Amino acid sequence: MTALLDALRDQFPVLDQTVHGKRLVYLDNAATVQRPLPVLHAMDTFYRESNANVHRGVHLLSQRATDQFEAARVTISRFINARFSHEIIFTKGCTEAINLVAHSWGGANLRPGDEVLLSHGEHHANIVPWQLIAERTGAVIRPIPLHDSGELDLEALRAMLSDRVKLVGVKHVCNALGTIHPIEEIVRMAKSVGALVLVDGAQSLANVDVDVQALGVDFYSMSGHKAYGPMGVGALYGREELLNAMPPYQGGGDMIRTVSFEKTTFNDLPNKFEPGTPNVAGVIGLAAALDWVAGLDSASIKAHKQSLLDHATEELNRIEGVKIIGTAAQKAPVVSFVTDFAHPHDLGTIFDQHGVAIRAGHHCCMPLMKRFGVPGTARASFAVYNTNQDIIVLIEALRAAREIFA
Amino acid sequence: MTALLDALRDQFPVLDQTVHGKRLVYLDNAATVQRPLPVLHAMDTFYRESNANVHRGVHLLSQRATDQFEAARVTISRFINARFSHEIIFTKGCTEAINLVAHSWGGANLRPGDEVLLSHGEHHANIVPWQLIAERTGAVIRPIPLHDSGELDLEALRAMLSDRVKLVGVKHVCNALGTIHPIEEIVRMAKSVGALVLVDGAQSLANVDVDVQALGVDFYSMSGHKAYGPMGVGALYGREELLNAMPPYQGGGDMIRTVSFEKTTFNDLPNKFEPGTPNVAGVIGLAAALDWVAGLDSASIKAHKQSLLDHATEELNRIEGVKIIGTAAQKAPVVSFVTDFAHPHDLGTIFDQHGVAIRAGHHCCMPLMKRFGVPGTARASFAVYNTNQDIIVLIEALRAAREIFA
Amino acid sequence: MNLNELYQEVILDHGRKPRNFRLLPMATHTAEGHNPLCGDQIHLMLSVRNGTIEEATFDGCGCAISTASASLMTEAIKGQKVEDAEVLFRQFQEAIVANGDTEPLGVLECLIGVKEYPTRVKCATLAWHALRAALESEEKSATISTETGEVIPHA
Amino acid sequence: MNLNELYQEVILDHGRKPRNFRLLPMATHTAEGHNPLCGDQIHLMLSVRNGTIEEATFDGCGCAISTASASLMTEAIKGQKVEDAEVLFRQFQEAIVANGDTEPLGVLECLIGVKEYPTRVKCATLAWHALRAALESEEKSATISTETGEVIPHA
Ligand SMILES: Cc1ncc(COP(=O)(O)O)c(C=O)c1O
Ligand SMILES: Cc1ncc(COP(=O)(O)O)c(C=O)c1O
Repeated sequence: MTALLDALRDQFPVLDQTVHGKRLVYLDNAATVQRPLPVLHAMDTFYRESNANVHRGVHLLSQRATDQFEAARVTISRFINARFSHEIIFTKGCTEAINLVAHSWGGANLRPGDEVLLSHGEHHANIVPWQLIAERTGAVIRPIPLHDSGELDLEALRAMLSDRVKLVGVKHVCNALGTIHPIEEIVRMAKSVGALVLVDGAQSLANVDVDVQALGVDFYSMSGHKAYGPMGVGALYGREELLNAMPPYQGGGDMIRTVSFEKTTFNDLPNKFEPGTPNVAGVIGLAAALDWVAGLDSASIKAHKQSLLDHATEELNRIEGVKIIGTAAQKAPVVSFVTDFAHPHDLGTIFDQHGVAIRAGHHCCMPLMKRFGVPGTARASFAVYNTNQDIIVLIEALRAAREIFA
Repeated sequence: MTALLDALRDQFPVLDQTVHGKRLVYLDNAATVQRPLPVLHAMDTFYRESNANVHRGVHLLSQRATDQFEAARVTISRFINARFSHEIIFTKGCTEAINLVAHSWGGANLRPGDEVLLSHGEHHANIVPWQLIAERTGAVIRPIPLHDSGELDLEALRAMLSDRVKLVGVKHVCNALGTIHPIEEIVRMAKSVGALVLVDGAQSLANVDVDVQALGVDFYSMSGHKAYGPMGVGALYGREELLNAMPPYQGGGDMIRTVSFEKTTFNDLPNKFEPGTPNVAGVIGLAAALDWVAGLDSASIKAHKQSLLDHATEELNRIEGVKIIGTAAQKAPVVSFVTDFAHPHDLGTIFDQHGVAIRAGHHCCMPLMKRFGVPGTARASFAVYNTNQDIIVLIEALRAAREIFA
Repeated sequence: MNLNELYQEVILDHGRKPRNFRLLPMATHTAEGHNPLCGDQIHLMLSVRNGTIEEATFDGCGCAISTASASLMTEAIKGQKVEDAEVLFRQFQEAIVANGDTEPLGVLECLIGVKEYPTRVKCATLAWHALRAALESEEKSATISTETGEVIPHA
Repeated sequence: MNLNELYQEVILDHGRKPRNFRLLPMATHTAEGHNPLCGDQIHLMLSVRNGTIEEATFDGCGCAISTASASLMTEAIKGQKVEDAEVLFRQFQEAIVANGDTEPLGVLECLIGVKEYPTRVKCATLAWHALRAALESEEKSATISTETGEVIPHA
């Protein structure tokens, strides 16, 4: 494992630096993960060799760009086992993907009194778009309670289901606590009342296997930069029939069939939802990232991440005054904690001086923080390139903070 | 000039290649312009040294990323002389910037019977979003006629103005014909009836000086990849008072002040309109591109581009059966033409075999094509790195096409 | 392959002077074909009786390749049984995407050279997709797009 | 600068046991301060009479820096004239962004070390922005945000 890990870390030049005179220990992977060299190369090569606008050109560069762009769509559709590549809509990120669904599907289908159920732990990206559309349509948003472990209260969900419920939204992997939610079961329950299921998969591609057909989800939103890919690119998976029936979201070039001031007709999938010049380099970078992930030995990577999580959990539990928030049985390698001696923000500053990059705050999950009665947490989140040594430094930094405050 | 040009071309590795065994002559700059090395380096360096999510981190990388991101906002606001940097909203492109205005401003302000006037020559990106919002609000969209030269019929515009008109939308530089529209005059006329003016500046940053305060525009949309910057990033300029009064567009992280299932409050500018993880590397690349443009000797670059336009116009006018569409007095370096011997699409293929990349088709301006009674045009568009030799090859290719067809 | 092989005399001829380029008021089946990326459009009209395509005409506007393709196609299918036209559609479709050799297609063979020009394959197949749309559609008219080849029956 | 200089004893003390940390039912001016990026919130309450700040209290939740800053600030302004508090606001604000030396600020000086920690400056200034908002607002209450420092009077 060590040799493998060393080779892996070599792919991430950003890790090879010191901050405040200390070795960088990057544990902010749930905010954004670093990109390996093949991703940087793929984008750079595109700009140096094939850069052109897609879809509309008869010249070679444009054809090359279009071919690479559409090949990336196929890569992503295979990675999550979508039925058709045109079920993948490229967006600028996970947030936009959810806004697309809320606006287009929600705007066309929600009626006054209809209900959208969202887990109490959702990221603001899967709450606010629904609040905006609820205001317009008169639909009602209801939070699905969580257990103290951070797991979804499935009994409560069952009790909330009725034929007023039109959509259930839940994240696959919780960015704040790490909880992996039982999507298949949630889908089964939602289907029993005919509700659609949108899964916020922002944290998924780097952490769990995703098979949208096996999961049975209707919509699945993704983020490139959380999956070893570049910033500024994400994707929405939607079932073909649903996407076909939905009105366009944004208007512009490429998403139309014909435009006139009298009447405009729209293009087919996926173009209908992709107006304007897409982030071609970004999409190519994302495909390179997924190819890179697919090339790793998935079993040993999983074991490695689990051992990091176990190690960190154990060490944190040892320190007096530290409380881990989120103790689900199924977790991604994320530990969120509070202490009785320091505010998470102060911990963040002290850790930073030790070279340790963590996140402190509400992690864009204010309702979740409120649910656990904390203003925020300190969160360490791990990626393939993290090591046990990283955890040792984290714990040292935490002990140093305790020295200062306690 | 030649030495200057050679040095300039060295900054664009993509130009140094052959296609179909011929030197690449890239004349598809209005679709997307190539990126100089400093832009590629800026993005690559970000990913290798500072990559982190912005705004929410207490650690050094996040602070560095945030500083660079906000510095880029200042660069862009200075480039177009905005009053405040928070009047710049980053988007994924020009198309999204216009959608933001149509949806947020239009959705909140347009009433049944209100009018939005758009030039007959607008890009689909500045037509379709308005059609979508018109359908929802009952507003009416009316095309402003064009003269045969491609210039806006200002008399006709004057006659159309009334207090029903709430917004006038026009592009600064026409991507299809090259026409530079007299924005100051249009703004004066629109203001006389209290209408706002949205200028589609997709083609501007690379081609004309932009001073949003001097122009007096209310909204100005921009595209990174048409200004020597990367794909997947663009910006909207909006006057502070207007942006402050507008409701949010997309919902998500960073655009909120507080979120709860009962009530969500929104953040201040610019964050209110920037939910989710932005394209940090892209924004940094765009700033690098504008710095690069600002570092060029603008007078000699202007003269060079004008001479390319004059040269191409003259040569094309010499060939029998060729007709240039778009003969405005003020033009960016774009020539659009049709022939009586070959369809634009066929010209595109033949040119490509000569190494010449042009665009053939409707250029996302179907109503404009219809106005000129053509199904599409062949369009050659020039950037700083093009040369007279490029035009000679273009003309040779056109003569070859004539051989085949005539 | 050089340009002369793409723009063979027969293509140039049909591009310049398309056959069956007229309206067919008595059409029993029609379809619109659009290439949204370049704006090419063709309107295909068929008169089918007792399983035979008695007349096939088109109008619209497009490049030399799409015009020649529509012109040659209408010539080829006129007088044919619907099933035979469907077979021809499939053969043509296969030939234009295949790497190796396929069934010989007679005069239509000249269109197959376009496969060396990936950006132009859609021009050559536009009329053919319209043919399939017109024949398959339950309705009297249909619209197809080169982007998916999917049939959208008119409301 | 090392961490001990940031987390001086006086900051730790005021962070742990904030002074004037209570509701002020008789408040004449109040303001909410939010740091939307980390979720820190303080609620500042003033009782102003005849141009003098007779009482200043706060509640809410935040880190050691923002809590200590609010605690120290309320101590510093209690009993001061409104104009003097405004001068203090400006001096503090200048000191915390300045590169060189500025006016000595007495006990408040301990907060100025935070300028070496750019991500934390907003924590130290949150209470102060709330002070300005409370004093400037025509209304009885206002909300400010660290992102722009702009005052949003309540509807
Ligand atoms: C005039 C004009 N407006 C809008 C756009 C759309 O810009 P983008 O595709 O970068 O969103 C373009 C580019 O295609 C354009 O030329
Ligand atoms: C669970 C979850 N959902 C949504 C998002 C938003 O993703 P993005 O910022 O890439 O749009 C994030 C990332 O912050 C996340 O962790």
